Amino acid sequence: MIKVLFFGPVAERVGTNELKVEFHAGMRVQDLRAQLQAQHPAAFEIVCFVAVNGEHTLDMSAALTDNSEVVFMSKFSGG
Amino acid sequence: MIKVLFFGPVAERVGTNELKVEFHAGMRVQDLRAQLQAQHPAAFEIVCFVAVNGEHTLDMSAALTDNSEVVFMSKFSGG
Amino acid sequence: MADNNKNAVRIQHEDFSQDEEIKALQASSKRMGGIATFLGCARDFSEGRDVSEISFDAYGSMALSEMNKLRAEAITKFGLLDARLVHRIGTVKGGENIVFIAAGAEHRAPALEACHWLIDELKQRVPIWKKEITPQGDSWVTPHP
Amino acid sequence: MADNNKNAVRIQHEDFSQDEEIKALQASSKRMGGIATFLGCARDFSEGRDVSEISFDAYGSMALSEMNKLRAEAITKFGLLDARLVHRIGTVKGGENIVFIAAGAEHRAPALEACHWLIDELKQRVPIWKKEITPQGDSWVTPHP
Repeated sequence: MIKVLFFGPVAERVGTNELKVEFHAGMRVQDLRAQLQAQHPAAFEIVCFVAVNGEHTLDMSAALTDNSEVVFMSKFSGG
Repeated sequence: MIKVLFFGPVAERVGTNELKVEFHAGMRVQDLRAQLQAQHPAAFEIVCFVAVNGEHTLDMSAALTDNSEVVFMSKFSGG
Repeated sequence: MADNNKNAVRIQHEDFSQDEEIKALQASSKRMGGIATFLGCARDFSEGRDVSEISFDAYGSMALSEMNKLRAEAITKFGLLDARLVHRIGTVKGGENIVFIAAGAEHRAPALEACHWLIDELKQRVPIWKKEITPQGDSWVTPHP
Repeated sequence: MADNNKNAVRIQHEDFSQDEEIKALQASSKRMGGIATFLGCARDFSEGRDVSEISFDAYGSMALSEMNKLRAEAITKFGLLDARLVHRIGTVKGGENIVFIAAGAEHRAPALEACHWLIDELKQRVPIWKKEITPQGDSWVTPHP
């Protein structure tokens, strides 16, 4: 399973803070993103950043491992 | 009379915080400076700024008026 | 020395005292001649609307780890003696404190530059989101580019 | 509004509280989103020597008038909501506070820039002199260019 988290405005548009997605061998960040984007298009309009296991990730073709924590995030507005 | 004040390292080199100097008609800042510099050469080595009546003055040829307060100052080191 | 202080980076609901933060910063070195701070606070008025309070959501574990990285980077990059970063989450009323940055160095220039860099980077890198609660309704803040 | 506060610029022997200064600054406007401060403190160690305390001499009337001018200039130049400047004189021990600058604005950039400008200008323009008292003797500080 991949644990997917949402925060702030993205969570509001998805309607939840957390989803579980079935892991499959060879799954890449972009595969997960495409699958979720199809289900929650309005939320993904504002997604700018992805974190995998708590680290900023720019490489959308990076392979995921089972039990990863992936977060799709809109622009930050802290401070 | 012109009231002449000294502070910090200049006062230490002059040996006092205050001197009175006789005013004479037409007296300019540079006249006062030359007179005091002759008496206190070590102090004037470190003088960088002059204030007349509490304002920075760059014009050494400015005329003084009687009862002015003139301060010969070394570089500031506050803050 | 600068790494002994486990409370130098925090995300918390409670308010904080600047005097206490500064005292803790100063305790890290006797050579500290300049301390620059930035305090971000909740305004009562933003983009032409009254704002009664602000609520924060955060990806807490990553936010804390990014703030720790920022502190370490700033210490190295600017040669600081120490730095502290505190961010509040939960709900903050108008006029209240949100974020506090303090940078201490032997001289003033690195402290001032590091403080400016830290708040700019924090806003870019730390996963925290702000929602303004107004009499007309709530809205997530869209940061200016 | 910003000029109502008669205590915003001070030269004093006593120490000050940053929390109180910040609270006074914040009281001047509900629109203040960013507050930048600079605190200069006495180091125990300077130019390779132990320093036990620092004593200050000041041309008090001119120093106060220059600090008031700096505050007014900064408010205009950077569009600040308010600013405060406090400088201690007399004798200050190692680790103690010397000077405090606070600049408040709607947003962070002008607050941070004004704070940096204010401490740089204060050092250039305000007639105050610092003497370091060390176990090896006293000496007036020669500022670096």
